[in-house]
Amino acid sequence: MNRDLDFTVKIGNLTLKNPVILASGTAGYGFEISKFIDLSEIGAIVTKSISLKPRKGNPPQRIVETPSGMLNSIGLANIGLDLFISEKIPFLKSTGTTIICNIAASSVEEYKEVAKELDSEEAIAALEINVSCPNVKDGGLIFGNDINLVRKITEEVRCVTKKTIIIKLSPNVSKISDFALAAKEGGADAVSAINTLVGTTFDIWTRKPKINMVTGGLSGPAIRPVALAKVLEIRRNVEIDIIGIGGITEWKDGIEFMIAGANAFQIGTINFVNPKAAPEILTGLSDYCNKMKIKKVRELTGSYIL
Amino acid sequence: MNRDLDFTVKIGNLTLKNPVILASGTAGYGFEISKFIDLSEIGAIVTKSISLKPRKGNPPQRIVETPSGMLNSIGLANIGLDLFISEKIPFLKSTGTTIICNIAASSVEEYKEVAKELDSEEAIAALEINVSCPNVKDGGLIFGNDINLVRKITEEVRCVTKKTIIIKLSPNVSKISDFALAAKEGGADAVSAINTLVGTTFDIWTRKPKINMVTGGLSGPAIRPVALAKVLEIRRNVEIDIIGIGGITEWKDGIEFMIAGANAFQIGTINFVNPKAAPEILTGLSDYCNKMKIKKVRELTGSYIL
Amino acid sequence: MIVSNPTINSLKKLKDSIYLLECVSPELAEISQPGQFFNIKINETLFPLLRRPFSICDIQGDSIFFMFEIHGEGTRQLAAKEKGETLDLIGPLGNGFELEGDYKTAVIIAGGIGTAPFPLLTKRLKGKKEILTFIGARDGNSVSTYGLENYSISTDDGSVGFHGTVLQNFVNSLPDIDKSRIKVFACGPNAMLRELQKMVNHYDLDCQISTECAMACGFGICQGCPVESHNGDKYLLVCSDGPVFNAREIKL
Amino acid sequence: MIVSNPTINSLKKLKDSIYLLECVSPELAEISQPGQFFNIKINETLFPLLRRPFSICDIQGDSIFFMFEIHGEGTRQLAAKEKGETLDLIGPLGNGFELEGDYKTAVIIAGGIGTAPFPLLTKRLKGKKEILTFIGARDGNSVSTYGLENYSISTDDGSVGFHGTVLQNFVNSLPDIDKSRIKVFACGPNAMLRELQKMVNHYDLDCQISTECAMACGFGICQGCPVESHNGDKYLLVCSDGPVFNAREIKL
Ligand SMILES: Cc1cc2nc3c(=O)[nH]c(=O)nc-3n(C[C@H](O)[C@H](O)[C@H](O)COP(=O)(O)OP(=O)(O)OC[C@H]3O[C@@H](n4cnc5c(N)ncnc54)[C@H](O)[C@@H]3O)c2cc1C
Ligand SMILES: Cc1cc2nc3c(=O)[nH]c(=O)nc-3n(C[C@H](O)[C@H](O)[C@H](O)COP(=O)(O)OP(=O)(O)OC[C@H]3O[C@@H](n4cnc5c(N)ncnc54)[C@H](O)[C@@H]3O)c2cc1C
Ligand SMILES: Cc1cc2nc3c(=O)[nH]c(=O)nc-3n(C[C@H](O)[C@H](O)[C@H](O)COP(=O)(O)O)c2cc1C
Ligand SMILES: Cc1cc2nc3c(=O)[nH]c(=O)nc-3n(C[C@H](O)[C@H](O)[C@H](O)COP(=O)(O)O)c2cc1C
Ligand code: FES
Ligand code: FES
Repeated sequence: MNRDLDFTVKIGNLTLKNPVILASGTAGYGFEISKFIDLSEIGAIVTKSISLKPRKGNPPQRIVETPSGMLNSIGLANIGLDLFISEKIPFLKSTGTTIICNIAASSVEEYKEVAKELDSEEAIAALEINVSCPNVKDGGLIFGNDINLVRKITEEVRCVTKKTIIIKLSPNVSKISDFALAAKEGGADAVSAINTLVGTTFDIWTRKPKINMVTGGLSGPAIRPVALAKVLEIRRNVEIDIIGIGGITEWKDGIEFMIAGANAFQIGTINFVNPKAAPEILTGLSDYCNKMKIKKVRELTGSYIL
Repeated sequence: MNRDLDFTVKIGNLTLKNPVILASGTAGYGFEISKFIDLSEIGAIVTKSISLKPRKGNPPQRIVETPSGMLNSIGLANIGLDLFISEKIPFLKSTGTTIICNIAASSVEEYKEVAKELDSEEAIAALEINVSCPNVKDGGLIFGNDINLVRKITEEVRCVTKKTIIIKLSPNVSKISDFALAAKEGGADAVSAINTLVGTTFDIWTRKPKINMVTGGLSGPAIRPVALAKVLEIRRNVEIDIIGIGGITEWKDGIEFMIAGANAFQIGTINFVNPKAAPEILTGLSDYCNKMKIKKVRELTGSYIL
Repeated sequence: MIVSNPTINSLKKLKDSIYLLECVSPELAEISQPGQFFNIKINETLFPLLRRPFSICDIQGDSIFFMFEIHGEGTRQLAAKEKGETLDLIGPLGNGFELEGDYKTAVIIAGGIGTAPFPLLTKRLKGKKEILTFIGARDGNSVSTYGLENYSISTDDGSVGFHGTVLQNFVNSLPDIDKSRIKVFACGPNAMLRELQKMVNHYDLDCQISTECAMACGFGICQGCPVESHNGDKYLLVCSDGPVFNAREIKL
Repeated sequence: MIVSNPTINSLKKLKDSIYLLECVSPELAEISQPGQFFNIKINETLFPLLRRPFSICDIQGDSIFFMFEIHGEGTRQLAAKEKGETLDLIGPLGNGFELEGDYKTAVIIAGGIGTAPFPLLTKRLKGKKEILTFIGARDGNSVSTYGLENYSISTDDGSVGFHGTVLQNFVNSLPDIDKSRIKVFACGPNAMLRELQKMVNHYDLDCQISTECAMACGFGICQGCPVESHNGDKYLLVCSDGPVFNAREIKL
């Protein structure tokens, strides 16, 4: 690793050690993946979505592989706010990593309540508001596809916290930059793009969907070109910090997102396949910057030449 | 092949020999691919999009491979209506296949004019109206993302032709079934879903997009789960015939689309890789129906069990 | 639970589409327990994308063995590996079989490729407990007896052994067995395990089952592998709470 | 233009990352012309999805040869093939070099892996025309002289032969050549061909160039491989109008 290289990036007022972040729902609450990597070395970890009350999640089958991707319908299974605070934060804190807490909710009120509660948790550096989960009946996509609700949720959350607010956007819309703008107007510091695409697949012998909930969220390399186009669209239309997500598997992909406009990026599905992906990406990023004589990683953001 | 099996399917009033159709832009005007397969044996061929005047298309680079997919930005390069009629229809007719002519245009007027002209071409069985091409500056996505325009275009085309009208929908919208409904209200017999997803990719060494026009359309197996979810959404919300498209590579995939709600399906990208895919899919479909004791292929349509 | 890249030492075809893969890793051979599994990356490319879970089948000296049946693309590619290539493994993962207990006879019930975890189990119990094994398969070509002892075979088509399911074969033998002195270890398709759960209640048996389900990570971060707890109040994870459960613990 | 599945007979490493692949097909050997190409499906899976185009390099009896350089995933996998495996080919595709003409000396200019089509060209011209070959490469490790004759080598780093580009080497030799009695055949990176086009105009040369560009189908149905016509009024297709063009015909 290149010691002279300035790896830091900024999301709103929050400075991250480097741009490599573990995506929500793909690193649990940090414990299991910490057996593979040193969490203090990466930019941040985003927790599995937390809701006010515990959620059992959807019945199996929850996941299925697709060409260069996977569908999931976990259904925001999580232990709920109280247990998260009492049981999970202490461990996360002990790792010395930057903690971003992802919040999911079924109502504007719930978003607000969870955010308010977390505001007093010093260990948490930022809130990522998931308005875009395709895998729950209440909330989720309904919020993510309604521009006024996205603005409203952001405003309400803004009222109760001074922490950095990141709105995680749905790609299942015609014009994602309009939603980024709504988030900005609502007071968000950044948006993260993208959450999963709605998809399905059927077993032709039983004629049943392979995912119990019929549709699931598509992630993985298959969606990378779509995610990159969404990041680029936001960058070209709205002045807001962007965290790029979608199908990153190696350092080259992360750099591509930064060039397309991302200030930082999250890695999701690849954690399941290669739990050491994050540090490997960091090394690759460092080598690339060396080769390209880049002194500050953040110079890459939006450095595309069209 | 099973001779007792009834392969026919209906799209509006049009009866197709079988549900396997070559997708627009992936089989040219039939000539080159006819060296590999007997066009009279497949359900239909959809021509490359035809516009009133010839279009030169976009500058290179027009295509790039992505994980389990490809981006293209051909830009509707085509020989224009007049040459199509004088030079291409005669050959297509001679093959004995069912011809569906795909129309692209930059204005409602142009759609109408081309449709009117083609109405008198007996050899053409149906018109597929491309309101969803992501690769041109004028028209294309702008139409495909505006529900009122989709309805309007359908109405105008309906006025000038009695032929079967198929509206080819964009997947780059929040709720594709609303667009299918607009097409139906406008007088369409069917919709085809989906056209390509907007995507991009950058060269990290030059920081330039790999596609000259910056973004392109994502096709291939990568998008199949998304396409299936769109077909299912339309089937569950609108009573209209559906042609499923997106990432079909083998017989199983085609059947999956029919189970999800498609009356027929188109194969695109796979023609580039395996130009014999269409007849191979037919054989697989026949074997499957035998095994499952299905007497009529069209029974598969929407036969999902949720 | 580590990532390791042991070298393949042999790959044998045992039956029609059943293979035995040997790779060398003193560390893994040292720590792996019967019923645990490894999540294997089939190749270095993105296709297939996800790892594939396989039970630890056997250990001999420094070698660990996997037994697998060709199912789809992943197992097809695995069967084409060659000696000298390396494997990409995460594991050992999950909780294996609980071997301790006050029982005299270990009754092994294996349906189909469900035989995979039992060679190592047999090895570990040998000399300590009596072993009685029931192997069930579609037909004679799918019966693998590798590493098993004192077995009774059944096939669906009757081509070899008892004509019927492995559970019918087991139930037929029950009168000759002292039910209070046995512990059942079972692995096979979920349909079979569900049937077995009923018998466990009916005959009041002590029984451990190794379950199967689609997995992404294999180590507890994706929540992709839920199985309902017995009373339905929560989901357990097959990869980290299992894959071996007490038969009464879960609702399949 | 057919789909065929010839068997691989040999695969040799010629240089650092340059390979020569031989497969057996009497039919293809019979009909393939220098400058034409085949579109190769690397394996049966969806990864990589698209075929990869490779020039026909040589023909010996019933065997046809491809010469390729490792570039990305596709060529990496191709280099791992083994004797006895089959290839999945579409071709021969495109228009090859026009060998006829009133010239005395064929001047071959090959940059990098651009040497690939010239062994067969050399074979076909041998005895009929004089041959003068210019080979350019990054360094000595990337110089392939397979199947070439009467050549002069240049390298960018000067490690072998002339220190400079293949075009500089060619221009330096021009005074010794009767420009009116030569025909130039060139293949290499587009940047090199663009340079060469300028020389063609400047020295008024008869020149054919084999061009490269991303392709999907390779046989004219995807329109993915355009190259602008000289006056810019339309696009030609590299796969079916080319890949060999008269140097004056196109704008690179
Ligand atoms: C804990 C555990 C231990 C296992 N041990 C063995 C073993 O020792 N020997 C053996 O032959 N098989 C074993 N299996 C099943 C094995 O993982 C699947 O057969 C294999 O993943 C199929 O992959 P494929 O690419 O060949 O098939 P595909 O059908 O192409 O796989 C597609 C997807 O479905 C999943 N999948 C398919 N079948 C199964 C299945 N039966 N169970 C779970 N996921 C499945 C795959 O992992 C993959 O994600 C085990 C499964 C689990 C969960
Ligand atoms: C008509 C023609 C003839 C060719 N003949 C030869 C030959 O004889 N020997 C040889 O070594 N190479 C030849 N090439 C280039 C060869 O096709 C590429 O090197 C190869 O496709 C790279 O594939 P990859 O998977 O290894 O690389 P990747 O970079 O992983 O490929 C990704 C994509 O880019 C395309 N691509 C990458 N590089 C090129 C390139 N230089 N030209 C065109 N497409 C590219 C690939 O086809 C693929 O779609 C030829 C190209 C063309 C168009
Ligand atoms: C199994 C799984 C669970 C996920 N759970 C959540 C979640 O709880 N909250 C959330 O905001 N995103 C969730 N995501 C979405 C990811 O954070 C990410 O946006 C998406 O997977 C795209 O990135 P990738 O292609 O790198 O996986 C989940 C994704 C997967 C695959
Ligand atoms: C190279 C290429 C060119 C295309 N051109 C057209 C076109 O002219 N008109 C159109 O309606 N769709 C066009 N399409 C979209 C396809 O018809 C199809 O909707 C899409 O590729 C998804 O199917 P697939 O995944 O099977 O390729 C094109 C697709 C490709 C890959
Ligand atoms: S497989 Fe990921 S949690 Fe079990
Ligand atoms: S590569 Fe498809 S038209 Fe040339």
